[in-house]
Parts: sequence; structure tokens; C-alpha cells
Amino acid sequence: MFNFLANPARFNQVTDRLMPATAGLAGLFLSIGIISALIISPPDYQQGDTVRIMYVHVPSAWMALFIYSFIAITSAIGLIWRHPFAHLSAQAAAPIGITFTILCLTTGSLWGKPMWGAWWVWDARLTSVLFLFFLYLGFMALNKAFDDPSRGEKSAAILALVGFINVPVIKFSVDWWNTLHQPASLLRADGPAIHSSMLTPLFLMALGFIFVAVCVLVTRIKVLLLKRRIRLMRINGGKLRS
Amino acid sequence: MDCFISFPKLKCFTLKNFLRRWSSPDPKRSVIIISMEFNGKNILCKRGEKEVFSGLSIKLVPGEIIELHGPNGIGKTSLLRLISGISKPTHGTFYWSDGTVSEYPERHFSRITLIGSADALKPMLTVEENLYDWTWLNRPRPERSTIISALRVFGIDALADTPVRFLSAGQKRRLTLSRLLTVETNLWLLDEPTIALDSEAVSLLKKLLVKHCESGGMAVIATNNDMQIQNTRKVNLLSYARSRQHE
Amino acid sequence: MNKLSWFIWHELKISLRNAGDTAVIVMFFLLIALLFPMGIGSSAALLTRIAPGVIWVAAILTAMLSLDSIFASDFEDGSLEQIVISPTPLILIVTAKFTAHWLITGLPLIFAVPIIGLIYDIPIKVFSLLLISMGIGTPILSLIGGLGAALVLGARRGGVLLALIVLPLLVPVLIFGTAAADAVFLGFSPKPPLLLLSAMLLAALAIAPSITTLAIRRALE
Amino acid sequence: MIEVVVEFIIMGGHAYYIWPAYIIATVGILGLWFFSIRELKYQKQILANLKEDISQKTQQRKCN
Repeated sequence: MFNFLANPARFNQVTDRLMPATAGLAGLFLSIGIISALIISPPDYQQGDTVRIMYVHVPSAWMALFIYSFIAITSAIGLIWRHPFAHLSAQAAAPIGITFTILCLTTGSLWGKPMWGAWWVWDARLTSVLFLFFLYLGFMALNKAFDDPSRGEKSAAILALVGFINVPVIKFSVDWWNTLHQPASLLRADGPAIHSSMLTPLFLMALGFIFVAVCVLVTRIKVLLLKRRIRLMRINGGKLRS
Repeated sequence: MDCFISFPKLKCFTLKNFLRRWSSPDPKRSVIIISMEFNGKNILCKRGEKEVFSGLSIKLVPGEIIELHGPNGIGKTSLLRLISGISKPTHGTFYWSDGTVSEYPERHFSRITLIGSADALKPMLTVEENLYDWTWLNRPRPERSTIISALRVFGIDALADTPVRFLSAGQKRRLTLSRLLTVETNLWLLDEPTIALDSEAVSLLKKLLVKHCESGGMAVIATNNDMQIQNTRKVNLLSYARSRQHE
Repeated sequence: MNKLSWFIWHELKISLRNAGDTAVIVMFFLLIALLFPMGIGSSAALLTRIAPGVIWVAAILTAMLSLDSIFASDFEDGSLEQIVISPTPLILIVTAKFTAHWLITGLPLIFAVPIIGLIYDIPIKVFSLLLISMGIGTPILSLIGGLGAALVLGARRGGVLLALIVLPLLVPVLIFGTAAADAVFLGFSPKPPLLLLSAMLLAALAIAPSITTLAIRRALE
Repeated sequence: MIEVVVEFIIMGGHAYYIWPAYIIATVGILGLWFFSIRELKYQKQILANLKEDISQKTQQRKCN
């Protein structure tokens, strides 16, 4: 599969055909998701209407983690088989991931204020997403830190791999740390089992997010391909080898 | 559009492979110069994303010296780095007569000595320590006598105990070149060896090169001025150049 | 084995020749630990309560300070190339460099902890736990920090970038290092955090040298 | 009819938290989408200009 998509010309043809479809699907899922999240699903008996923030907060947390594992996998492919296209897609996915992490953190604190009375809550999941944000930042900073882009890609890829091994360790240690310093009386966020009527908007929003991410990822890969091509043309001077 | 690299199969990574590739030479048998050919087939070299040269094949027969000539930026140093195995060529392979470099990297490394344009010396260590530690890096534990005799040949054995930061550029270059004597290797890779050297040191280096070739060794020298050694083959990299400046 | 010990001695010679640098590192550690009371006030109960956390944060920052020099000087003067093309496996040299870095930065910190212990008047039980957790934890700082140093080889702002990359990875070490010492205040047995810390040490020992070799080879390519 | 709309807006008293959350989410996603499209057009523009002046240069080289 990788070899088929690896040729930029073929990649452009395939994605040009698929792009309108994915964009349409993304819009469809998002609109249905938002409507069902805001209007159709009942308010939670305990938290009232604030549970509606969950429909945005939880999918963006999923997306943040999903995109980081995408980056780690493509980096591993890029390193093992020396595949520059894999490094390119990892570099293209990073800004999307970091936007979803910021979304997750802001909606998390917006949800924490009415629920627990504080903007920032040292909840284990929220803190590990905060460190995931710094892992993304390190990846993007390392990508741009070198004059020679191929050097930057490789060391950022290695950092993505090491970071990926570390995400569960950070999650576990933050959980432990949380139970250590947890003041007893806090209401746990996911106490009540999620009611089935809340699941549908959650998955609709998650699907909407996934399709948006795919669309933006494809566009950003095209942008990076164009940048690479322009850089090569400037260096090799107009003579476009076959 | 430049197509991407095809999809090479992942060599199976077994412990046997690892041990075979990284078995260090048994210390008893010191490496005698086994006369052995070394060649590379249609090498393509990239510096960053810029293509430097391509389609170059090089063949080294024991007892032969190759001088690389060509204008600046043609890729002389890049070719030396490729031969030494620091960087892998984007296309093409280097191979000895008993196996390619990528299959037996450790055997390849024990057969070459690279004297780069930058002297890899630690300013705070003394002359003798620098040479001793470098030799121990490449061979099992050397004796102090071989180190002192190598320094004596290059006439800097009197400075054995002075830290390198007090040495002049020429003396530092002599110390770097004295590495060629403490370790017998098949292939010498010299990058601009004659910079900062006085005439006496240059003639000494020529004598060493000739003696090295008589005993079946080989050398690749990247230099701008001619070394005037008899049976050297001059290779001009201009014919393989890819970059716009040299077309 | 003797090649490993020889190269550790080679690295120590280089660092100890100008011994002033290593003293600077310990002074930096003491200074950070002494700054906290200035900011937080000198109420004894509070200081003893936060002492393990302060000492661990100071240890991590001190390690960050001196990590940059592990590979940078070799990279500039060309000896890293000589090391890569030598028959000795690169993983041996990388492990020797990490151990040398630990001997220069990790060990002196553990000897400096008693002084801070007196100033923060940490009870003996907490103090001994802190020493044990530092003993297990500081090698992890050198290992993962060294990996970061190999990644930023040749980058423009290497020092700051190194901290940005490595600090998120050291969060678990900080959490369990302090938890081991806080066990006395919070009343649970210190064994689990110490065991988890040593598990992390073993994982770092397995991962860091091999991935650093990969990073160095790709850096020199 | 209006009370339904008003009651929908105040969201059971938590309007200050729910609406900003959704606004931030939409701003984030639309911003992501908009910037990458804009960048794509910008890069295509640069490529077009570059091709143009390279073809001019080759013509000059041919005629002199």
C-alpha cells in the first residue's frame, strides 16, 4: 500500500478524487453530531447541561492520542525502511494533533469550572493530555530545528518513537500521582455509566473529527510535497529529472 | 517527478546476524595487510537534498593510490565519507572481495583509516594520550612503545606529554597523521592531508604512502595540489557531477 | 569489558582535566535548592514537606544543564566520526559516555544532598529514602538526557531544545522519585515507588543506548 | 416558541461554559481547515511563478 501511494503524482490523483467525498462526510457527521449533542440528547440528571461539553472534549482527546500514534507509526516506517514520504505525513499530522490537544485542554477546563469549581483540575487524564501537548511541541520544534530538513525529520521521528513508548508510562504515573494527592471529596467525572442515548452523539462527533483530520492531513501533505518540490527545483535548477 | 525509493525488504534481525556483524577481530591475530580489492558501483551521493554526483564507480587494486581532483564542492569529501561508511550512498554499493560494506560493517571499519580535514583531537589531553586512546578505539590494547615510535617517526615524540592545545596547527596535523602508523589497515582515506604541513612532513608522508602501497595497501587522497607519487591514478569527479554549478 | 572501562576513564579524563566545570554543576544544584525557601518563606514544616520535590526538580535541571556537552564537543571536532567508523561497537562507546556523564553529574549531586538536608532539616528516615531514590533515579536522567542530546546534535538552539524534548519524558522519574521520599509523610510504604523507579531504570538502560546509536548514525549521515 | 429558544440558549444556566466550548471547537476545526487550504493555494502560486521564470531563463539561454 505504501509503495502505491508513495509516488507523489499518483498520491495527488487519488486524493483529488477522494477529497470532496471525505470533506462532505466530515460536514455531514459534524452537523448531525452537533445537532444531536446540543438538542436531542437529554441533559444528565447529575451534571445538567454541562455534559454537552463532553461531546466535544472526549472526541478531541481521542483524536489527540490517535494522531500521536499515527505519527509514531509513520515515523517508525520512515526510519526502518528509509521512506521519506512517511516522515512527510508524520510532519503534516503534527499541527492537527496539537490543535486537538489544545481543544481537549480548553474544553476540559471549561467543563471543570461548573463541575469542580476550578478552571484547571489536576485530573489524571487532563494532566497526561497536557504532557502529550509538550510531546507534540517537542516533535514540531525538533522538526524545524535543523537547516537540513531531512536531518530534522529523522531525529523528530526518533523522538516520536521514544515519546510513544512514554505516553502509557506518563499516564500511569500521573494516575498514581493523582490518587496520591487526591483530596477525597472530588466528584469523579465519569462516575455514572454513560447512558446509551449519549453514546450516539459521542460517536457521531468522533467520526466527524476523524474525517476532518483526514481531510486536513491530506491537504497538509500536499502542501509539504509542494514545498519539497519547490525546494528541489531551486536547488537543482529547473532541470526536473524524470 | 522524482520517484521515491522503492520498498526494500527488511532484513531479518536475528542475534546471529548481530553477533556476526559486530564480532570484534580476535586480538591475537593482528590485522596483516591482506591484499584485497575494494570497489564501488554507480554511487549516487546527496548532500542534504542536493545531488552531488551519480553513476560513479571506483575500483581499487592493492598497491594503488587514487587522487580525487575537481573544483570545490564537487563532492571529494562526500565521496571519502561514503567510502569510509559514515554516510550511506543513496544508490549503489561498496564492496570488498569478501562481502559488501553494509553486510560486514565492522570488518570494513577495521580495514580503513580516515584522516579527515578536521583533526579529531582533544585539546586538554596530552599528545600521547590522544594517540593512545584513538589507537585503543580501533585495535585491542596497544603498547606504549608503538605509540612512541609512531610519534618519533613524525618527529613529535618530544611533545609527548604536552597537552594538544599548546601545539601548532602543523604539529597537530603531524599527530593526526601519526595515526596511520599505529594501526595497519588496508585502505587509507586522506582528506587534504598536506594542509599546514611543512615540506619535510610532506616528503615524509609521501615516503609512508609509497611504503604502504608496496606492502599491498591502498589509498584514496582528496587533494587540490598534485602529490607527484609515481603510480597514482588521477580521477576527476567533474564527469560525474550533477549539480548546476559544475554542469 | 576493559574497553568500556577504558573509554569511561577517557571521558572522565576529559571532564576532570578542567575540574572547575564539575564543581560548577554541584554549585548550581545547591543554588537552586537554596532559592526555593527565598520564594516560599522559611516556615520549617512547609520546607520539610516540599524538600524531596525541590531536590528532585533541582537534580533534573542540573542534569539538563550539563547534558549538552556529552556529544556536542565530539561532534564539532570530528572525533564522533572517528568513533562511528571504529571497529568498536558504537553502543559500547555510548554507554560509556552516559556512565561518565552520570559519574560527573549524578554522583556529586547525591553527595550534595546531605547539605540541603540540613538546611531543610529533613528527618533521617525521609533523608535515607531520598538518597536511595536519587541513587536509582539519577542514572535515568543521564540515559534519557543523553538520548535527547544525541537527537539535538547539530541543531540550532540545542540547549533549550534539549530541555523541551527531555523534560516531558522525565516526568515519571520525578513523580516516583518524590513519591518514594514522601512515603513517610503520606503514610504508605516506600517500596512500590522505588521498585517502579528501578523498573524505569532497567527500561532506560535497554532503550536509551540502542536508540542513541541509531540517532548518531542518522545524525552523521 | 421564544421561551423554547431562550431556554435552549441559556442551557440550564451553564450557557457560559457550553457555548464557548462549542465555539472554540468550531473555530479550531475551521481554522485548521482554512489555513491549510490557504497554504495550499499559496504554495501552488509559488510553484507556478517558479516554473514560469525557469521557462523564461531556458528561453534566454537558448537564444543567446
